Amino acid sequence: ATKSSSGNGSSKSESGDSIKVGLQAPMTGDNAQYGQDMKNGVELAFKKINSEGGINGKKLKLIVGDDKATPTEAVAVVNKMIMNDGVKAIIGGYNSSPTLAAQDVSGPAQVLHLNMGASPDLSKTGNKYLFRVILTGSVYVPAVMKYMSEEKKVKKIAALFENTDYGITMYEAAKTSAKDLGLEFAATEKYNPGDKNFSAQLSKIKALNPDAVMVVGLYNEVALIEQQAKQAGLKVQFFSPDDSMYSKQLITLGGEAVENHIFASMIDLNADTEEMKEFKKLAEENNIPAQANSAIAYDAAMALAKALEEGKADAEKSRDALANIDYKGITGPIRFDKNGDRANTPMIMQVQKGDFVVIKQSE
Amino acid sequence: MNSKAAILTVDQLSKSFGGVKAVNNLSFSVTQNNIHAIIGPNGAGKSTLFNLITGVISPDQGKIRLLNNDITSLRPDKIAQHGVSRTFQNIRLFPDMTVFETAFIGTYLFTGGKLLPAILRTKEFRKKERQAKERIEEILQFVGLWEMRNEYAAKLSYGNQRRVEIARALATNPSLLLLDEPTAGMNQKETKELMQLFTQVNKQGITILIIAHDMHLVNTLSDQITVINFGEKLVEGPPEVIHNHPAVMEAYMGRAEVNA
Amino acid sequence: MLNVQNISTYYGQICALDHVSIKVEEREAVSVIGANGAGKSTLLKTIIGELRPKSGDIQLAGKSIINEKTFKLVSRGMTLVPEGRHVFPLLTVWDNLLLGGYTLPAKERQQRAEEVTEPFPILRERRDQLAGLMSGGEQQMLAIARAMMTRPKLLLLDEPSMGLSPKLVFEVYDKITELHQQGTTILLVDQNAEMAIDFCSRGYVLMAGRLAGQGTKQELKESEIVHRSYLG
Amino acid sequence: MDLTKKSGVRKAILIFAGIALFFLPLGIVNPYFMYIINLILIYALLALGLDLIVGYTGQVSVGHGAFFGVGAYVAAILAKNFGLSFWLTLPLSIVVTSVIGFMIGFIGLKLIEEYLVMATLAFGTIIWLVFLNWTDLTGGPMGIAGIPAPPTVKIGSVEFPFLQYHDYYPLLLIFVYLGILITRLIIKSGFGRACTAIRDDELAAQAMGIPVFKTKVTMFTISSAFCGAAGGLYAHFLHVVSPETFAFGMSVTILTMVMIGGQGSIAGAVIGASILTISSEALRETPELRMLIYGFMIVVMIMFFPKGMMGVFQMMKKRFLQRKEQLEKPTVEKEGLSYE
Amino acid sequence: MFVDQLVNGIVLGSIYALMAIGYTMVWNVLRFINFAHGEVYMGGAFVSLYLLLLDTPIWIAYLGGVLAGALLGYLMEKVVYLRMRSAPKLNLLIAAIGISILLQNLAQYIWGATPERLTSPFLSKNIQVGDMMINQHYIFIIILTILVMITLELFINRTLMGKAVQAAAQNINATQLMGINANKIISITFAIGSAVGALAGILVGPVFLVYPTMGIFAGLKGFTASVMGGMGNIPGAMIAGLMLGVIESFAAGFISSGYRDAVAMVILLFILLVRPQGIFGKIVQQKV
Ligand SMILES: Nc1ncnc2c1ncn2[C@@H]1O[C@H](COP(=O)(O)OP(=O)(O)OP(=O)(O)O)[C@@H](O)[C@H]1O
Ligand SMILES: Nc1ncnc2c1ncn2[C@@H]1O[C@H](COP(=O)(O)OP(=O)(O)OP(=O)(O)O)[C@@H](O)[C@H]1O
Ligand SMILES: CC(C)C[C@H](N)C(=O)O
Ligand SMILES: [Mg+2]
Ligand SMILES: [Mg+2]
Repeated sequence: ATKSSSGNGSSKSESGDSIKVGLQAPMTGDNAQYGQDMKNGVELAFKKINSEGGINGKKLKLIVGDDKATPTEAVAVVNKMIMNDGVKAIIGGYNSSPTLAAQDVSGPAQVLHLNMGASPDLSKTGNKYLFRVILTGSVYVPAVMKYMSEEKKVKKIAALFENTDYGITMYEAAKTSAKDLGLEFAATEKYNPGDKNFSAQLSKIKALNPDAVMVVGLYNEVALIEQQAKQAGLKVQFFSPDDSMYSKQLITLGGEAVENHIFASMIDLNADTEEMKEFKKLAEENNIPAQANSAIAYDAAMALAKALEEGKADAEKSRDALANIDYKGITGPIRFDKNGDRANTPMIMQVQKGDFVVIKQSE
Repeated sequence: MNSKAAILTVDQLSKSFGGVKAVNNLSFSVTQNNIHAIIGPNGAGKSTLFNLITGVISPDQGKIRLLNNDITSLRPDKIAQHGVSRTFQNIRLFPDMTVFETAFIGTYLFTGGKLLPAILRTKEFRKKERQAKERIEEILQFVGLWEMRNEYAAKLSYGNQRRVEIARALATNPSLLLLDEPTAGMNQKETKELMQLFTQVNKQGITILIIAHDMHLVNTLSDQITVINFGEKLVEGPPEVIHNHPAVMEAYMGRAEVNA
Repeated sequence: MLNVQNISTYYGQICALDHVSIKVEEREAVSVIGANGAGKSTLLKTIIGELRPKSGDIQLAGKSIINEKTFKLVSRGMTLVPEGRHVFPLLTVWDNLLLGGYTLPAKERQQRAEEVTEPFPILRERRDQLAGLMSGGEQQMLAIARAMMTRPKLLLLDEPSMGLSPKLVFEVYDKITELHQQGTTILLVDQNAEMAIDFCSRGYVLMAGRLAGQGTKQELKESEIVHRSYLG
Repeated sequence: MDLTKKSGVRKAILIFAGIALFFLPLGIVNPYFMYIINLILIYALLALGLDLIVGYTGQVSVGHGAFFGVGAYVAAILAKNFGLSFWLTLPLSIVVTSVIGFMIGFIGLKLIEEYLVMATLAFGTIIWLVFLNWTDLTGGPMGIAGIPAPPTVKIGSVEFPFLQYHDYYPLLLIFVYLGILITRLIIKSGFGRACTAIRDDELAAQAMGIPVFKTKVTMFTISSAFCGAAGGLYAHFLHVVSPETFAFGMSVTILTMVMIGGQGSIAGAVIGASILTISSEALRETPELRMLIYGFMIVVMIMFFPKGMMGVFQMMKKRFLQRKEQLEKPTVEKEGLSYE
Repeated sequence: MFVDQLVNGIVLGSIYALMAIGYTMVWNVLRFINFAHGEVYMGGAFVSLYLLLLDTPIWIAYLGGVLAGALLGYLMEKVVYLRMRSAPKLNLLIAAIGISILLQNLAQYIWGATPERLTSPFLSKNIQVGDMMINQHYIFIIILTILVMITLELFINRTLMGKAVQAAAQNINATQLMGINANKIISITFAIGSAVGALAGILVGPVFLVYPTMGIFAGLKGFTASVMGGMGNIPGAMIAGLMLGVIESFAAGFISSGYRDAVAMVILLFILLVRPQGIFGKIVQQKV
């Protein structure tokens, strides 16, 4: 729709002494907590950059847009950020479906889009302005599946996933990987975003008696699922593919029920690196919780700033700069392949005694 | 009493609600072009009878015929199509409509509810709309509401609201008009005016079946009176017969005879 | 007892009462007559506090009640039998009556309900029928009986005989006569003008929202305007 | 006499303004504004449609968001999977939505009040769940993206390709005009009056010979057809459809537009759509407070303007006329007939 | 499986029942669907949660939440609905939706979007029935629901004040003419209904978490159940709530979890086809 409309709107941002960057993330609704974490991370990064003089003398200005975790709202808000505010780049979204829809708008408008969706489909868009700052599901999933098979010796797996791009594609990836590993998928149950009652699905899973259950969804929901599983007497190993689990909140909500939960992650908040220490210090100074998602968003913002600096905020040049970036972030080295994906490998984490512990380092 | 043919025939009609026999084996007929009054004590079943005739409720037993058509248990709109129109004892106006608009609804059967002509605004459609408006003007002048045509009907005083109901009923161009206590809440002068109105309506060839508690009205206006009590027919006859009938006195008039 | 001074009541922009003053003495029975739309119901609604006059004052036993809420006035002994009955259609006949006695002590209610239904045996027979399913006249009886539950000191009646059979009209008038004799003050609006004038000792004539005249029973009966505009 | 003259002048002004509106894009540079205006037009069509059944017929529906969705999905699926052009998908959207609307109306309109609200909610939910769960056809929660633009329109030698938001505007405007025209023709007819009578008192309407159920179902079907058209336009305009757009919240939004604008009024529907769309977009500046203010605004508007914006205008007009009357000395005839 | 789903359904259903009772109670007095009822439910849960964080004893925290819910409902009525007495019901419905949006987002603004878990003294205890384990908290919910249902049913239908509530809904002017302070009665009933809503939220808190948008789900289910049972009918609301829970549970277990709500809606529509006034609703005849 916006093929030729981008030229008009972005003229606004050329003038002035700031560069506008959009955050497309869920700020209200069930997913709002993720958006909040991301906003915290980006703001932290921008604060740091701006206090150090900005980018080529220009300050970074954040425009927050609430995508409500839905595709159409994402399109609406990205439209607005690009055409009205003239943002140079967009960080977000968090959820795969809205990101997939929104990049259809940002791509033709030549706006950098650094997202945090996990769906492997995000690698297939052909949009060269789209980059992903977490790992793709097709990396996370095999990693955790391999661990479950090799270390935990599970044979029969049940899956319970949210009925979204994210859930479905992660499940598809798990199926492929199960075939490779010679595992059996016993049951596949879905739920719709927002569901709070999983007893029916859990009863069904229980009846099939699997060795482990893979859950794909929000940590709130995973906490509930494991609570309810416990109440239903379903006592098996739970795991999930990626670090969207990585939040104190999982433990606060799930309590004992989430103990031993396993997932693949690209970040370890307890890591003993310079970058992590600095991030935590910054977070503390600014009185925000040091959450995994904030750290990832922080990294995204720092990488983006670097690219904008190198590209002098020119759309094409900045894109090339980002594509070739080599930046040492909290989440490890940031480098993108031709699909805009990161090449890092995840580690495996587990909830132990109310904390997140690395049980297998990344290879 | 020009013609002897019955326009409406009610045959052994019964309706009970729980234990209450509101209408009980009632038979009577209304002669074409007559003004026929139904009287009876409160709760005798008069309004129930009207509701049965107009299809608002269905009888348990019995038949209702209009000319040669069996209209028993038809839907109210079907019965209206047969040329029966009514007013309600508890006034039922359209709260958001002006007097004119309210009466205009009565022309539905004339203008029709077809969509296609409306959207194409055919010649026929426009002609009918125009005629309908002219007719409403006539009727409103006739019932004395023309001056108030742009007022909201529901905001008029009680008596004038009754006139609106009558105008609306007339607009359907009925052959049989059912009036349920049309003069309730009106003073003698207004009642008199309405009585003249009814006579004129009747002269236009419309048969009137009227429920009223006003004996003066009933006696002056009606050609025939049916008295019902406990849902059954007590007596029937022209006013002279009913006037001094002891059973009617007893059940209905009480001491009113002194005044009459 | 009741002193209405120069009130004007409006419905939005429309003036329904224009500087109307009336007075009702203790134990008096006073009627208000007037054509359709003259403002009779508006007057009663204004007195009972359902409508607020734009100007003027209303005093009950010497105190202004212009800012009193309806329910307060009722608990102070004033009651209105509204035009058009207004029974609670989805409650039973008996519940309607008991609600009429809401301000009475609980013990008295049942007995009082029996008392007020004495002239209307049908209400006793149908005590468990939903009020909305009663016939028009039966509902009118219920509305009258319900208003009597509290033994009001000042009874406002808006067309109490509407929809009643001739026989019952007499019974209702008998009943209010009896109440009047027992000391109830009555302000009556009735289209049955002859009866209303006969019943009351004094009366007011309303025309198009203005007071067009007043007088004793005799004066009204002989009055030219009453005959011309009212009795026809 | 005077009357016809006056309405003639009025008509001329309206027609002129209507044509002038086509040139609006010339004055608007920011494509985002154009985007919002286009959205308003789509919502206006929805509000007009819902107003037919809610405002004019008095039957509350909280399922119209789903009809919008049916229109959008039909267009999306036909365009994506079968490669049909916009000029085919749109009529088919309308037809399919009408058929579904008819069926739902036929079952639901036997009910009244809360029960009708519930039934429309139930149907809406079912349809929405089909969008959400029939992944093979509808793409499930991801929806359908990449819906093509309408093909280029050629008038003589001039070409109108659908590239920018500016290009969609005339198309959408034509549909809104069409919607307004049809609404007007319907409500100013025996059928339309019958609907209003049903809204005000079903039994009295029936006693006038109006077949209540049939009339309601017919109006419900027309109403859903409007939403179907809006859906088809939306799909081709936004190029993406996804289920949550058409959930309960959308039904409520359309209903709120109708109420805020003033039900039973054409201008009201358009005004309501404009107010809610603009304020919702304007509030994006403050994402954290956005919905909070939005909710507050709705409460305040509905509390203080119970008849919506149209009610406010009418009151102002009345005041104005009264004042004028006082100045000019009242004439005998105040206003003409309400049905011209 | 079957018994599992049945128990799941009953537990879920008793929460729906409690919501439905609150709805119906409010409907009884104002004859409209208070779509903001779900936000009372949320508000009550949040207040309890924060009282607990202040180390308030659990029963006091629960009670505090219930009272807060009552107060919230009371305020809603006083500030908004009272001023809309003469407005059509549809206006009230829209106002309620506005309030609902407002409160949801206000809650998020104050408390953040992150879900929290309320504690329950019973949640960690299970009761063994045959080879089934039933959580004590669920039994607590069911018992409370039944108690609330009986109390309110007695109040509405057996006391004169309950009759006055119904009267106020039918004709508010005539109610005043009986010497009844109708506005006060409405306020009280509204507060009671809201307290029930808050109670539901508090009881759900330990099971389904507490978060700003929790009321949406509750609102829709409660509304559905109250319609299914017949608006205004308190035992009907309870039974329909239980039915709805069981239907959903079976639908999710044996048909499809994605279509769980759709199955429930289809059954609801069937019920309405046969009984347009809900299962226990009376056909309100109107006499003309
Ligand atoms: N739907 C109903 N359910 C129960 N009883 C009813 C119903 N309709 C009427 N009745 C009863 O049937 C009897 C006859 O009522 P109807 O309204 O026909 O009386 P009526 O002759 O019109 O009296 P009135 O002169 O007072 O209007 C009354 O006792 C009334 O209570
Ligand atoms: N709610 C209202 N809104 C606007 N105008 C009203 C309203 N109620 C009454 N009126 C107007 O106020 C005037 C007085 O009405 P009111 O009902 O007091 O008359 P009334 O003397 O009781 O007549 P009736 O004998 O017909 O009952 C009438 O002109 C009427 O149109
Ligand atoms: C955990 C989910 C809410 C979001 C996930 N990151 C996605 O790709 O959609
Ligand atoms: Mg009757
Ligand atoms: Mg009056």
